[in-house]
Amino acid sequence: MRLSAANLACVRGGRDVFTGISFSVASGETLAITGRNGVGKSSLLRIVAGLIRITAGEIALEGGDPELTIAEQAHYLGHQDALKPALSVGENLRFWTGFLGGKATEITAALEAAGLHALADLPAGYLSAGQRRRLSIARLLAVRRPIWLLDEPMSTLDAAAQERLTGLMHTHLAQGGLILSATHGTLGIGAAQELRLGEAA
Amino acid sequence: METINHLPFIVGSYAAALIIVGGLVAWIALDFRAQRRALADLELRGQTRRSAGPRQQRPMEEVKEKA
Amino acid sequence: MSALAALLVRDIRIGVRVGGGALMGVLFFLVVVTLVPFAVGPDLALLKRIGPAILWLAALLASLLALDRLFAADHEDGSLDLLLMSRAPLELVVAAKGLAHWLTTGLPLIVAAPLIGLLLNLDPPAEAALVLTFLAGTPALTFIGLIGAAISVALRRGGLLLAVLVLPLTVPVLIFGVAAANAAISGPMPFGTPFTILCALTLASLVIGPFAAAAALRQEME
Amino acid sequence: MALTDLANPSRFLSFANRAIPWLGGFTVIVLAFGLNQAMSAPNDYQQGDTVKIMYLHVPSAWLSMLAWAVMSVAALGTLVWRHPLADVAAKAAAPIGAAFALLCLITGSLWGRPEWGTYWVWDARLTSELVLFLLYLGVIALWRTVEDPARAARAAAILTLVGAIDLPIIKFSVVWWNTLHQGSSFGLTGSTIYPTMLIPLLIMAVAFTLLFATLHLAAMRNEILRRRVRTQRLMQASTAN
Repeated sequence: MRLSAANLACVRGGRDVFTGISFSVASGETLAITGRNGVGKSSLLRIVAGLIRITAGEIALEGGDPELTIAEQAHYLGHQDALKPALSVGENLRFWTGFLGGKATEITAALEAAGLHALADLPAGYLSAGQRRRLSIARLLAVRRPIWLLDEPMSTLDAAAQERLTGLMHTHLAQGGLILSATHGTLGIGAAQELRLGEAA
Repeated sequence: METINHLPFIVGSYAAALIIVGGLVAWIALDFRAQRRALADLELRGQTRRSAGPRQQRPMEEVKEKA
Repeated sequence: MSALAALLVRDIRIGVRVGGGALMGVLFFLVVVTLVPFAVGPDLALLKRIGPAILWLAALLASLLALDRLFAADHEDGSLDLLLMSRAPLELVVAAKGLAHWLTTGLPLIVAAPLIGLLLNLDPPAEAALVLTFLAGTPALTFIGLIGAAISVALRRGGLLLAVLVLPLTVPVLIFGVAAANAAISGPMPFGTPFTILCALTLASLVIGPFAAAAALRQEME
Repeated sequence: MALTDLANPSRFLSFANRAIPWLGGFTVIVLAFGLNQAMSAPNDYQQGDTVKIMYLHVPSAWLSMLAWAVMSVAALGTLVWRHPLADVAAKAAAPIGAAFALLCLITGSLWGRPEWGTYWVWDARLTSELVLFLLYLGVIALWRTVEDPARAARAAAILTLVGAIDLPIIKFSVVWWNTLHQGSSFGLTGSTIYPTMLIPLLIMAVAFTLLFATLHLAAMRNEILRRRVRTQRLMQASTAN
């Protein structure tokens, strides 16, 4: 599987955020998107996720399911956690697993991997920011999708949870997945391509 | 003749009182049971959590070994 | 299909949990209806005559009340992004949310309507006719409201804008809902004519609402 | 046990655990006696045997006002002393008050039907009871909307006190509005109450007050337990890392 983009441009509110961006990521590879605030790291991920229309250029996926769009084969982990405080931790994950077409049997394992198994019956509103983030990440584990689009995945996570996420990302890559991640710091993944936005391309 | 006419309303009133007061009592009793069960459940969990404290660390250690 | 069922169950759950708005609509409905006699006077004959109109107006306002959070809440917590990326068609996703909203706010109104009708001195045939028109007409209110909720999703004063946008669109539903209820009570028109038109309006809105709302959501995300 | 000891939730719980069975039993006895007296009381010569409904209607009306009074005192406790037990008392009283206001409305309309020929008349007394019922529903809705009980308590306390001030004004306005529209105004208890009816009525009022005390105590106990569950869960979330 190979996800590639050629000459992407993004115009938001009449302003050119970026132009002429190209990249190519294959199964087992990671693309780290870096750059100052406001250079369009999030916008680039949202373009790939189909949440922003492409102004110019194109994105193509080779080796994916031809019946599905790229967005339908991707997980998007944005700044918000997409959780409902009134529902329990388990109910939140069960909903997204059901909605995204995963198997209900994966839920327990996903909660365990996120370290939230003991909290399954608590309302999600009781969780700390880091715990909410981990619950959001558990969604990526409960439902298999080859493409992970992660927007600052390490933010709000403590050192232990960051390490755990790095491990999960390694597993995903080993299973033939690919990752696009916007990041400020390092992802802790050895061989990552870096796409630096905001500098002369 | 008036007496027979009024009876349904009197019975209705007392039935309404029975339903509303009975409903209140049932709601309070069920709520009491639910809260007590939730507390007992939490206590049980609290004990297992304390004894399983070290086990929770394990997944992170595995990750460390891999990395 | 199971994706839509999961969404339906989730939205209903959120509606009836603590902090959910399911019963707020009924309460609003009750308060509005109670206020009318204070304004027009306790003349039972008059109240009986304008009863269906009062109940319909109150139901219209009550079913719009909770709509502004329908997409806005999902937009604020990021759920909407994932709903937009769904493998299920967005139109059906929107329709599932609309159905959940109607089940948690529209249906309680229909259950409460006969009780509140008693306050306005409506007799059993009038109550039955009213419930029937509510059953046929309130889905239209919700599904027309979907459009406004989708258009105002990311706006700060979304709730007010929603009401201003949607209320004019609901005029036909109000006309034929009240006409059908009145026809059943006092004539001279047969009940069937306005009621059939009301049903047609609802069916049309069940189709137009999700399509327009989905289009609005897609535009909003640009 | 001193009254101040009850301010401690744990002591209050053990007090409630011991008191509820006794209070409940006593309530049942007085209620049975009151019902017996009410049934054997003579009928009113004007209203016939529908006057039997009075033995439910009037005590319900009394309780619906008593519950608001309890909530108002508790509201002062919440706002002035910031005492959690006052929050609990206020929250527990609201559904009970609402239930008795509803019972008052239902019995009132069932009583009115033979008198007026319709279930509902915008009679001053019934109408102010309806407004009171709506206020109760508003308070309950407020408690249900705010997740944090301490914040909900302060908001509900303010609403309760405003309601307590506004209730007499509402009552006055409704009576004025009602007399303005002469013609549809009927009195429910127009005839004077004879001692033969007054004594059963008083016994029923005492029985209902006891019923309120029992239910309120039990509902407060539930609320304290609910808060314990909540704090323990919050602790669980914060220690689980």
